[in-house]
This record gives sequence, structure tokens and C-alpha cells, in this order.
Amino acid sequence: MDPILEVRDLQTHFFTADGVVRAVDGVSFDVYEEEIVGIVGESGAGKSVAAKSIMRLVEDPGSIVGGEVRFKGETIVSFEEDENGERTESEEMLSNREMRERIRGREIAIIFQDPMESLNPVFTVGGQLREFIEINRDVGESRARETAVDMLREVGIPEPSERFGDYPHEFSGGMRQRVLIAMALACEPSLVIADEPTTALDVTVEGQILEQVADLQEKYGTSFIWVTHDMGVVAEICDRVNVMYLGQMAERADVDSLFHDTKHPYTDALLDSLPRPDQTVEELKPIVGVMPEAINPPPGCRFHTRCPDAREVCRRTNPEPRDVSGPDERTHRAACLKHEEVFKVDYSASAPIENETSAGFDVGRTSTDTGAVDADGGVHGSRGGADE
Amino acid sequence: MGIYRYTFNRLLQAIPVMLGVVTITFVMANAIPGDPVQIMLGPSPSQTEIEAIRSRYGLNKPLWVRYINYVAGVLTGDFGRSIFYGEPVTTKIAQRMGPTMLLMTSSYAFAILTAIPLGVISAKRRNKPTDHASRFVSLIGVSTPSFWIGLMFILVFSFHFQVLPSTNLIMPWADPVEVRNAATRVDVLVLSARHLVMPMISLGTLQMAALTRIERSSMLEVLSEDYVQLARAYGVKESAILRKHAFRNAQLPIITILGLQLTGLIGGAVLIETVFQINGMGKLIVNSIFRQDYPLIMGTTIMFGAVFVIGVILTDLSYAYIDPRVTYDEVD
Amino acid sequence: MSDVSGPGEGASAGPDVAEEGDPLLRVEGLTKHFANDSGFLSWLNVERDADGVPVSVGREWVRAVEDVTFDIRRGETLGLVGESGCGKSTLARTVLRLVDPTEGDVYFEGDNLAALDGEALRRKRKDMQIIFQDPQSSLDPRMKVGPIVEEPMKAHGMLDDDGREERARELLERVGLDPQHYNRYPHAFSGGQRQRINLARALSVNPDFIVCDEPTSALDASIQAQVLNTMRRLQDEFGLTYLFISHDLSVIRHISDRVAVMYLGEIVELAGKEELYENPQHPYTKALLESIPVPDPRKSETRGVLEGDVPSPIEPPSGCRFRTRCPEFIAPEQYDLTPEEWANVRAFTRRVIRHGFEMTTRADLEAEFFTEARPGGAAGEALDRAFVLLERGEWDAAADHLRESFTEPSICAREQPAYEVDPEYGDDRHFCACHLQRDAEMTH
Amino acid sequence: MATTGSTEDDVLDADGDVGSLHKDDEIESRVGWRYTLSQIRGDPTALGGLVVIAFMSGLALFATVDAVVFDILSEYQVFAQYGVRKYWIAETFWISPIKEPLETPRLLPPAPLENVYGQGTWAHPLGTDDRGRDILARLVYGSRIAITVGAIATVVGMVGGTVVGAVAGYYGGRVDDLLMRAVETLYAIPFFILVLAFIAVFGTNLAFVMVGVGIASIPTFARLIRSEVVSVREKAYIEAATAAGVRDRNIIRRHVIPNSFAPVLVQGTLQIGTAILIVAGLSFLGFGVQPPTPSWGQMLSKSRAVMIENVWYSIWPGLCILVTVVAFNMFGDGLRDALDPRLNN
Repeated sequence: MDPILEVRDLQTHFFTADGVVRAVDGVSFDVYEEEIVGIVGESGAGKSVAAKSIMRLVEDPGSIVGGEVRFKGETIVSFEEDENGERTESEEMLSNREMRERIRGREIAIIFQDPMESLNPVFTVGGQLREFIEINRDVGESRARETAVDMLREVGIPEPSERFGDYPHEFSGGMRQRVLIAMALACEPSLVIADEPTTALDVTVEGQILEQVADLQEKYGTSFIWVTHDMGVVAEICDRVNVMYLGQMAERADVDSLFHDTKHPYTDALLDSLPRPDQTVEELKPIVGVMPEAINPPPGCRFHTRCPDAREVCRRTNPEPRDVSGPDERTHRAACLKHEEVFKVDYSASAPIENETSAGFDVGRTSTDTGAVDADGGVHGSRGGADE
Repeated sequence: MGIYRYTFNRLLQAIPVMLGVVTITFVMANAIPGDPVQIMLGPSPSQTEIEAIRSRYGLNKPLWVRYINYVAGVLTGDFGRSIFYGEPVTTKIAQRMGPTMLLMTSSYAFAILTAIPLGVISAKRRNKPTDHASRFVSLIGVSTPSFWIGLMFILVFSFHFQVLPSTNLIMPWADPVEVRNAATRVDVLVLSARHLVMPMISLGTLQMAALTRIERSSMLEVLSEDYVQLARAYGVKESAILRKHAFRNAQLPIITILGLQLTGLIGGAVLIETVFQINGMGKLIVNSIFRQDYPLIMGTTIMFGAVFVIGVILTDLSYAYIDPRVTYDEVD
Repeated sequence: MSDVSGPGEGASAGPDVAEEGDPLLRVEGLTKHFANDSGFLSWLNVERDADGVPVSVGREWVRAVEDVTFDIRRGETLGLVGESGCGKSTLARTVLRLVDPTEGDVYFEGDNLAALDGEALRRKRKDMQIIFQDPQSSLDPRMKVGPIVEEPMKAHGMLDDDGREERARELLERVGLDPQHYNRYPHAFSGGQRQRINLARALSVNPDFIVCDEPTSALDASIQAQVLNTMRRLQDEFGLTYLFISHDLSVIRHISDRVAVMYLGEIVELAGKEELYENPQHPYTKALLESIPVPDPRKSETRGVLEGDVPSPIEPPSGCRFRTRCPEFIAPEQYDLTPEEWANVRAFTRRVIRHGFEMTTRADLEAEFFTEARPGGAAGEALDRAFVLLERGEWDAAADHLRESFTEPSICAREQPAYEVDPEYGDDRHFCACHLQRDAEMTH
Repeated sequence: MATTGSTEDDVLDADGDVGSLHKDDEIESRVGWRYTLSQIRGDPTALGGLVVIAFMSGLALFATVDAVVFDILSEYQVFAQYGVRKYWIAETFWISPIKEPLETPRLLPPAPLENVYGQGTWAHPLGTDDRGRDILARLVYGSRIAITVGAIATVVGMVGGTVVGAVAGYYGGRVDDLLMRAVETLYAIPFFILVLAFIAVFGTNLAFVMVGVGIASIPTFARLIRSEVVSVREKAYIEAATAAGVRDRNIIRRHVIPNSFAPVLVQGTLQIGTAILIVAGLSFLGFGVQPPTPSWGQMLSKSRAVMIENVWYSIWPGLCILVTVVAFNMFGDGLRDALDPRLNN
């Protein structure tokens, strides 16, 4: 089966006064029909920018500077190089008008993180919902209104026909996020991009929404890209997961093998640093240092400055994610040179980089000149030292 | 439902403010150094004359009695009599209100109608030549004295080209019989417009410039909001985003400012009436200051305060009409 | 206090407390109500009302914290967990007397903070400090790190200029920063580093007690782990006692010794960590634990078990505040209902109150809600009456009727719960504010 | 005991060039006076405004010779013969006809008058007015009046407004209610009308004009400062300082004032421009600066009668006002961009 969305080597940069921020720097992934794909990463990993790039919603001073995005045979992003190596947008790319009329809302819908800011405060909730349905489903006003009310009921808004005329400020945060989900599904797109939709919500409300989305996804067969920083949410809702670090993809796998057969040290470290609600973890194992800035990413593997498994070779080579799964397993990609047999580099012969022992005051400096260390290195106390 | 209660509340809130205005005016008028009676009667009046005036204006009573009387008078529409004209202050103000209101409303209309498109275009073409030009114009606009613009207009259009009259104002509703060079209603309207255009633009320029700047920044802010992004993400046309999704929100700060800018408009009106020799409230207050006609000064001050307060209430109400959040708290 | 006993009091609070050793902090019946002046305040802040003199329309009170009782032992970490708006931050500030309590006492090292004032209170602040959630706004952007760390010492007259600087540099090192950063401005630091500066400032006066108000909520997972580890290390090194507030059950589980769960201004459950997580008794605690997504695809079965939204703290529900959302709301005693019948009645009641369906015919509704189990007797009659009202289209009357018949007579709506439970894990007392415990309580 | 003199410096002596800036911190990074200055240096608008203000202030300071005074020194005509403009012979002291209005009549120029409203000559580049006073000299002197009056009026408003606003904002409650209600009542009388009423009561003395304009601008400042103080007071670092046991007065001094000052500075700069416009308007009406002291507004008022004879006489003073006010507005806008990124578009 072909994927409905293919993203290849996507690059989105921000041109600021301080330099070029490589927010998304060569990211590839696919979305198949009827699946929920997670994009997970810490703040600054570029996951939201990647999501917005798919809909070409990146705003000044950012712009998509490379890569390809294809959706159901339509070319959303594509570049070609002329003889001088100058990259220009290729002609097969959809025009802005085509994007607007054929893709946005109609084929791909988006849900933003902050439900409080995503609805226009001076229009009624129903009116906004109705307008988007009218635009994207070519129906008249009254038909759109009916659809809107049905959809509101579907996402669990009580008394939907009465609340249709209410303004956003009369809804709680959880209710507003339901409205936005209704908005996305009501346009009957093939793909919904959900950009941290439950981050601003309380845990009980988050639970309600996750359950609702899972049910609705099953019912409508819509694919989802679920952007989040929360590994718990990923485990809960996603079928496949992409782990992002500093503008690049570290690991791509089925959700189960990502958590239980982790192949990338970053994912591994991230999971180890999490406190758990279901069991008491006496010692957390933090990742040393801080994420470097995307304006000046480290050479080689981007994670090598904080990686417990880093070797000299990691300083030089920036690996792209490759399939490192065993013969009978499903595809599992990881961008780590320690899978020597796949990457064909001499990893084990290379000298290890001692990130952990140098976790005193220098780690931060290798990446940024803000100077300090967020690491709780073994320098000070009993607990910090007992990490290993 | 909410909007009525809100209106009622706003009107209620205006009462102590107006009372405060009356009080401040009264206190200031009574802080005049020297004896007002002397001022009224000129040098060396006779004792009986003084007594007569004192009792006529109630000046022989203690201050607080006079205050109560004055407030009671204001409440019943009696602001006392003008010393210079000998007429009731209210009559005088009623005569002069028309030109001032015409001038102010037309200037505001001019300012709003030019500023909003200018600001929107400026925001839409941010940092493009159009934007720079519009920003330059508005910077000059907020920095130019309105009376000087008036003088320059007179210089160019009245003295040099001799196409527009430089003095007076003709009310569009004036009786054609009483207007010189006018036979029909149309003549009156044309004449009125010709008289109005220069004062209107001189007075409106500063407001226009100030509003353009606010419109631009407000529009820019709204255009970066999530809900605008969302509309874009749902395939709404750029023009519809500008016209519908962003426009209404962007007008909220403008409405607020409109109310507050009234204070500048009133000040400008005083100057413009002087420049174009329009017999309005502004000229009335200036002349009564020169003539030390205190009842009239007090009356006009209070009236200007009332105009401002009413203007602010009106803008608040239109704000509440556009933004449902304002009246929400009032409902429950 | 009336017949309602708080979580800190057992059958006899006195000897019990003594048994456990003198608590460092004891909070008794702490209550905080705010005047709800939002309209007035918005007038104050918004320029729009150029001439407004607001008309007061009667005061509403936000009952942010209601009759909270607990104690914290020396050297332990008490976790306080709850959703946004449950009053946990207000509680923290009231405990430290950053806001004045409406009622109740806070005994800290023998002094009642609620009764202290002015200079005495200021001096007392030397021993108790606070760390805030927002690493951006908790450091004055115009002050360098050094003076920030020294400020509390200065306020309490500790050391001389040089001594303070030396101590500040040492503290920076102890919290995991470079002492060289003494002369930098806060904006040069990342969020995690700023929280370390906050820690250094709090530690500078050698306090015994630190309130941590969501200190890691704004941080990324990997940074959060670093800061949490540092905080634990410092607790050992400095002999600190923490009141650790968070909405994140995982963090609370990691850092706390005992855990209190708050809902709508009240503590609903308080127990030792293992006890609370492995043997939760309150339906709200259970719901929280079921809602949280577990970072393990093989385990997770996150379910949104709660319906509706948190009620307004201006008019909180009577009796148990959680009852409006509680899945285990107890049937009124006057009816003799099977669990199925009661469940159907409640589902029906809730839907009528929320106008959650279109009125069709009585038969349809009966079929939808009461096919398997239809209560008879008095309960059945009450339902009949509701159907009559519904058929007339009088939704509100029907809702009121159902509320009167089934909601208000319940013990959950009539009495405020407060019970002790036998702990299964550890020895710490287990307090649970739920009437389900009324038969199981060990002492009363 | 807790505070020493050095803290004040610690607060104000900020340098912004610390390391590379964290991305989320754009707002926080825009603190520090040195950083502010560097921002202004990089902003052509602000810089332009600053240059013009400096130039006008320079004129106000040094080229102060007023032809009123000058003409009694008619023996200095000899310089004029050599093309030296009268105003170049600098008076080094501050001539203030404002202070001695009674003496000024005798300083009026002797006949015969030369070059009345005429074309420019070397001695009088812009000609002279009906009393033979050099127009350029009067324009230049006008800059002194305008800037002085604008600045003093603004300082009066700023000080008054800061006191009222800070007290209301910090103490809140009843004090706040009372003060702000008073302020709002004052605000309900339109600015210009309030100043006119003030002049009507106290007379048209320039000092009263300055105070009047200042008082009329108190509400603007008070409201601004109050809202700033209220928002700063909500900041966690204030709460942190309270929790640390820092005394109230030290909190105000070390945290509240430095952090709420920036917008006031911006507003102050813009207000000088406004005050210049207001005072010009007053002078135009015949209030405010009284002849023979020259001021731009008064010159414009006078020019109305001679528009036909000398077109330029009605243009120059207006241009002077325009340029000066533009300069203050440009500088104020630049300062705002540098200090207050929230409003930076």
C-alpha cells in the first residue's frame, strides 16, 4: 500500500538577524491510510515547524528551502536545482491557490496546541465551524449548519444546537479543543495534523480527548499526524512514531518496538529520564547537557554532544535514519552509527567520547556559549554520582 | 440582554464623573485671584453697584451654598448668565454647538475613512514601499500642528488659487433664504461643503495619522494570531481573512482609541475654529477667556467634558457590541 | 471545626502527631476565599474605560482553598497534586503567608504564621522559601545572578558584602552552575539553569522548608530529570523539607514521600506514596491515575473516566465537592436500588440535566435508558414524574425534579466526607474524603 | 543594614552583551541600558530623531541671541557690514525676557526698520518682522522656548503622574480607587480645555502654562505607571522577593521601579512632542508665551495678517514645530522598539 503522505528530506529554515535557524533540517517520513503517526521531540526539536511545513503554513522569516512533500499524488513541496546548483521551487508544486482550494482543510486539516487562541473571540463557535465546512465541503449554509451541529454532538459537546451560537469564551479549554477536533473532522479530510493538541489541557480532560480521538479515528478512518513532546501520549495513541532531535529524525518505528526495542540512544535516554506514573523510579537518568541551538548545530551526529554512546566517528558523520531491523521484523529506522553493519562505519574501533565524565562545567560550552551545564554530573553529591 | 445592562452601567458610571467635572470647574473658577465683581464692573464701581451684582450672582452667599446652587442649576440646565453677552450660558452654547459638532464629526469621519484602509494596506504590505510611505505620512501627520495645516491650506487654496473660502462655516441644514449666494438647498449643501473641506482636513489629519499607526499595528498583531493561521489552514482566501477574520478583531483597539482621541479632537477644534474664524464652542471659550467671562468659561468647559464623556461611552458601547467578551461578565 | 475532620487529624490528633515526631509544619483548617472582582479589575487594567467609575454589583467569593489540614515532617517531601484551578498554588502561597488566610492556622517550627505580622513575619521568612513554576519571570531581568542570589541574605542581614559574594558563588556551584556566572544576567540562561538560580537563591539563607510550586513543569523531559535529581541531592545535603506541588502525577510519584490530592480547594486523599498510587481509594485519585498516559504502549489503557468540567469554585457543590463528576456517586438511602438500576438512573439524570438528547417519546427514552433495569417503588415514581415533565417539554422542571429526587438526598450531597483508611503499603496514615469509606473506616 | 549604596548601580548598570542569547528569551534579552543604546544606534529612525533633537537643543543652548535684546546693541551693526549675522555674536548667558516682562519694552528696537518682511539678506537671511527683528534669530530662540516648555511640562506631568500612579498601583485597594477616580475625572475634561481653564484662572504667564500642561498630562502618566506597576507587581520575582523577606521599600526600589520605568520613558519622550504642539497652539491663540518673547506659535499667529506680503513667514515656524515634534516622535518610537518589544511591529 502506498503512503498518502510522503515527506522527503524536508528543510525549513528561519532567517533571523542572528543567523539561519535550521529548525527542520532534512526530515523524511510517511503517513499511511488510517494510521496515527507520532512526531515526538523536546521543545526546539522542530516538530511543530515540520508539521506546519506540510501545509505550507510556515510564516516569515521562515521558509521551506528544500525537500519534497507529496500528498496523494499532489506535489505540495518540491525543488529543482539548476546548473549552478541554485535551488528553486519546481513547477509541479501546487500554487498557493491550489493549496488553498484543494489541500488545506479539504484534504489536510490541522489542530493547534492552544485551544484558547485558536478560535476567533468575536465570532460564534458555530459560525466559525459552519464557515469552514461550507468552504471545504461545497455545501450550502443550512446543510453546513446541520453538519456542524452533528459534529459537535459527535465530539461530546452537550446541547450542541444551543451551544452553536455561543462564543468561544463561553467554552472551557477542553470543550474548545473538542470544537477544534470537530472542525478538523467535519471537513472530512484524509489527514489531520494535531500539533500538541492536549498539552494545554489537564490530565483528566486529556484522557477524555485521547479516548474520543481514538474512537473517531476508527469511525472515520482519518489518518493523523500527532505532534507531541509527551512519550505517554505517544504510547497511548500512536501506531508509528518518529522521534525528532534538533531538526532531524533520530528514529522511526512502530510504537511497540520504539518503546521495547529502542535503537537510538536519544530515544533510550529520553525514556530513561522520565518519571513514571505506574511505578516508582528511585533514580532518574537525565540526558547530560542541553539541546544545542538550531542556529549552530554541532557537526556530525547532532546528538553526539550528549550521547552516552558517542564515539569519535560520530563527530564526523551525520547519519540519516536507516533500517536497522532484524530480518523478520518490520521496518525500524534509526540514525545512529552504532549500528555498524548498516552504516558501514568503523564505530567500535573509534574512540569513545566521554560526555558523561566531562559532565562538569564544560558540556554546555561544546554546544553553546551560554556556558553552563544542566547536567547533574557526578561532581557533587551522592545521588548525582550514583547515576551510573 | 447583557448589552442593555452594560449600557445602563456605563451611563451610571458617567454620573460621578460628570459631577467631578462640575466640581473641578467650580473650584477652579472660584480660585481666581481677585474679585470677579471688579472684573465684571471694571475700575472704580460704586458700592451699591457692587452689592447689586453680588446679590444678583449670589456671590454674597457662602462658597458651599453657591456650589450647591451651581450643581442644582447645572442639573436643571441652568449654567448662569454670561457676563459679556448678558444671555443665559445655555443659550449661547446652543447657538455655538452646531458648527463645532459639524466640524468634529466630519473630521472624525474623514480620519476614520482614510486611516482604516491606509492602516490595513500598510499591515498587509508590511515593510514594502507602500508601508514605508504610509508610515512616513502618519509620522508627519502626528507631528504637524493642525492650525498650521489650516494656515497652509488658506495660503494655498484661498490666497493663491482662490478656490475655497477661508472663513466661516455654513450649516448644511441652513435655510437657503438666510444664506448669501444660495438659492436652493443644493446651493447650500455645495457652499457648506466648500466651507467645510479645509477645516475638516486640517483638524482630521492628526487623528488620521494616529489612527493609521494603531490600525497598522493592531492589524499586524491580529494577523499573527492562531485563529488567523487556522483560517488559513482551512483554505480561507487571504482577502476573506483580511476582510472578515482579522478585520473585526483589529478594530477593537481602534474603537478604544477613538474615544480617547476625542480629547485631541476637541483641542484641535478650538484652534481650527480660530484659524478659520468659525463661530463655534472653541472660539466661544477662547473669547470668554479673554473677556474673563467666568460663567461662560465654566459652562463651555463642562459642555466639552460632557461631549468627551458621551463620546467615550458611545465607543465603549460599540466595543461591547463587537466584542462579546465585554458583556459576558455582566450577564452572570 | 465542626464534625468534619481534616486529613491531618485522626481520631485524636494530639498523641498521633507526637508519635510521628514533631512535624515541621502543621496546617490546620486553612481556608482562603478571594473576592471575585474580575469585572472591577478589568476596569482597572483596561484603558478603555477612560472615565469609568465602576458600580459594585455585590461581591462573589472564590472559595479557592477550603478547610485544608495536613502536616509535613522534618526532612520529608510532601507532594501536592491536582489539576489546574484546584487551589494548590493558592494553598502554597497561603501556607507561606504570601497571601493572608481567610481562616485557619499554619504552625511552622512552633510559631503560628497566620498570627505573625510585619517584621516578625519577615524575619521568619528566612527559614521558609519558595521556588516558582515560571523560570522566565521568577528572576528580575534587570538584576545579575549574583545580586539575585544575595538578595535574601541581604534582607536578613547575613554576612558582609564579601561573605555574601563568596557564599553566592559557592551556592551556584552547589546547584550545578559555574560560579563564573555570578556576573551574568538571567536572560543568558536556559530554563533549567534558571531554576537552578532559583534554587541557589532559596538556599542562600539556609532555610528548613522550601515550597516548590511546579518547579519543573515548564522544562523539557530531559532537563526536568536533571533538576529533579539536583533537588533531591540538595535535600540530603541541606536537610531540607519540601512541599512539592505539581499537576504531574509521575513527577510527584518520583519525588514525594507522601502525597496529597487536591480537588476544587479541598484535599480529597492523603497517604504515603506507595499506598496512594497502588491502593487509591478516592474515585478522583483513581480517575487521575487512569487518565494519565503511561509511556509504555503495552500497558497504557488511558481512559477518560470523568465527565464534564470542574464546577466553579464560587459556588462549589454541597457535601463532597467531587460528587458532580463522581462515577461512584452513592444512591440515596431511601431508595432500594440495584447497582444497575442506579447506574441507569444516574445516566438518565445526567443527560436530562445536560439536555443531551432530543426528546422523542417516553417509550423510546425508557428503551434507551432503562431496558435492563428499571427501578420501581419510590424511585420509579420519581422517574414517572420526570417523564411526564419531559413529555410536556419542561426540561428544566424535569431536571430540577430529578436533582431533588436523586442527587440531593444522597449522603454525598449532604455531608462532607472525611475518613481514615487502613493503609496497605507503609505505615503512613491514609486519609480519604469519600463516603464510600464510611463502612470501612477503622476509627471514628 | 540590608542595603548599601552600591545596589542602585547594580540595578542600573546593565550590560546586554552577555553570551549568545537563548531563543525563548528574546523579550528578556531586551533589557539593560547598554543594550538599549546599541539598539537605538542600530535604528535609523531613532538615531535620526536623536540627531535632530540634539541639533535643536544645541540651537536652544548656544544660539540664544534674541533680536529683541539685540537691537539695543545697534552699535554692533559694524559686524553686520562684514556679513556677520547678528545672532552669531553669542550671548553667553540665558537671556530671559520671560523673567522680566516689564523691562522688555525698553528693549524694543529703535527705528528705522530695515527689510520688513523682505527677502533674505546676508544680515537677515529670512528677513525681519514688522519691528525689524530678525526672523531667523526669533525662530532659533523659539526652539529654546519650545524645548524648554515641552520638557518642563512633561517633567511636571511625569513626576506628578509617577507619584499618583505608583502609589495607586502599589498599594491598591481604597487608595487606588480614590486616586484613580480623581485622575479619571481630571481626564474627562479634554486636555486642551483643561489647560485653557487653568490659564483662564491663573493667567497667561508662561510658568502657569507649563504647569497647566503638566497637570493636564498627569492622568496619562498616572494611568500608564499604574498599569505598569500592577503588571510588574504580578511578576513572580516580586513574589520571590517578598517570600525571601525583602522589605517592601527595597522591593519597590530595586525591582518595581527599574522594571516599570521603560514605558514611562517612552511616553515621556512622545509627550514632549505633544506638549510642544499644545504650547504652540496656546501661543497661537494668544495664551502662553507672551510677546515680545518669541515663540513659534505666536509667530504663526502673527503671520496670518501678513500672509500675502511674506509667504515664508507663515511657513518657517510651522516647519520648525514639525521638525522638532517629528524628531521627538521618531526618537520615542525607536526607544519603544528598543525597550518594549511587545509593541514592536
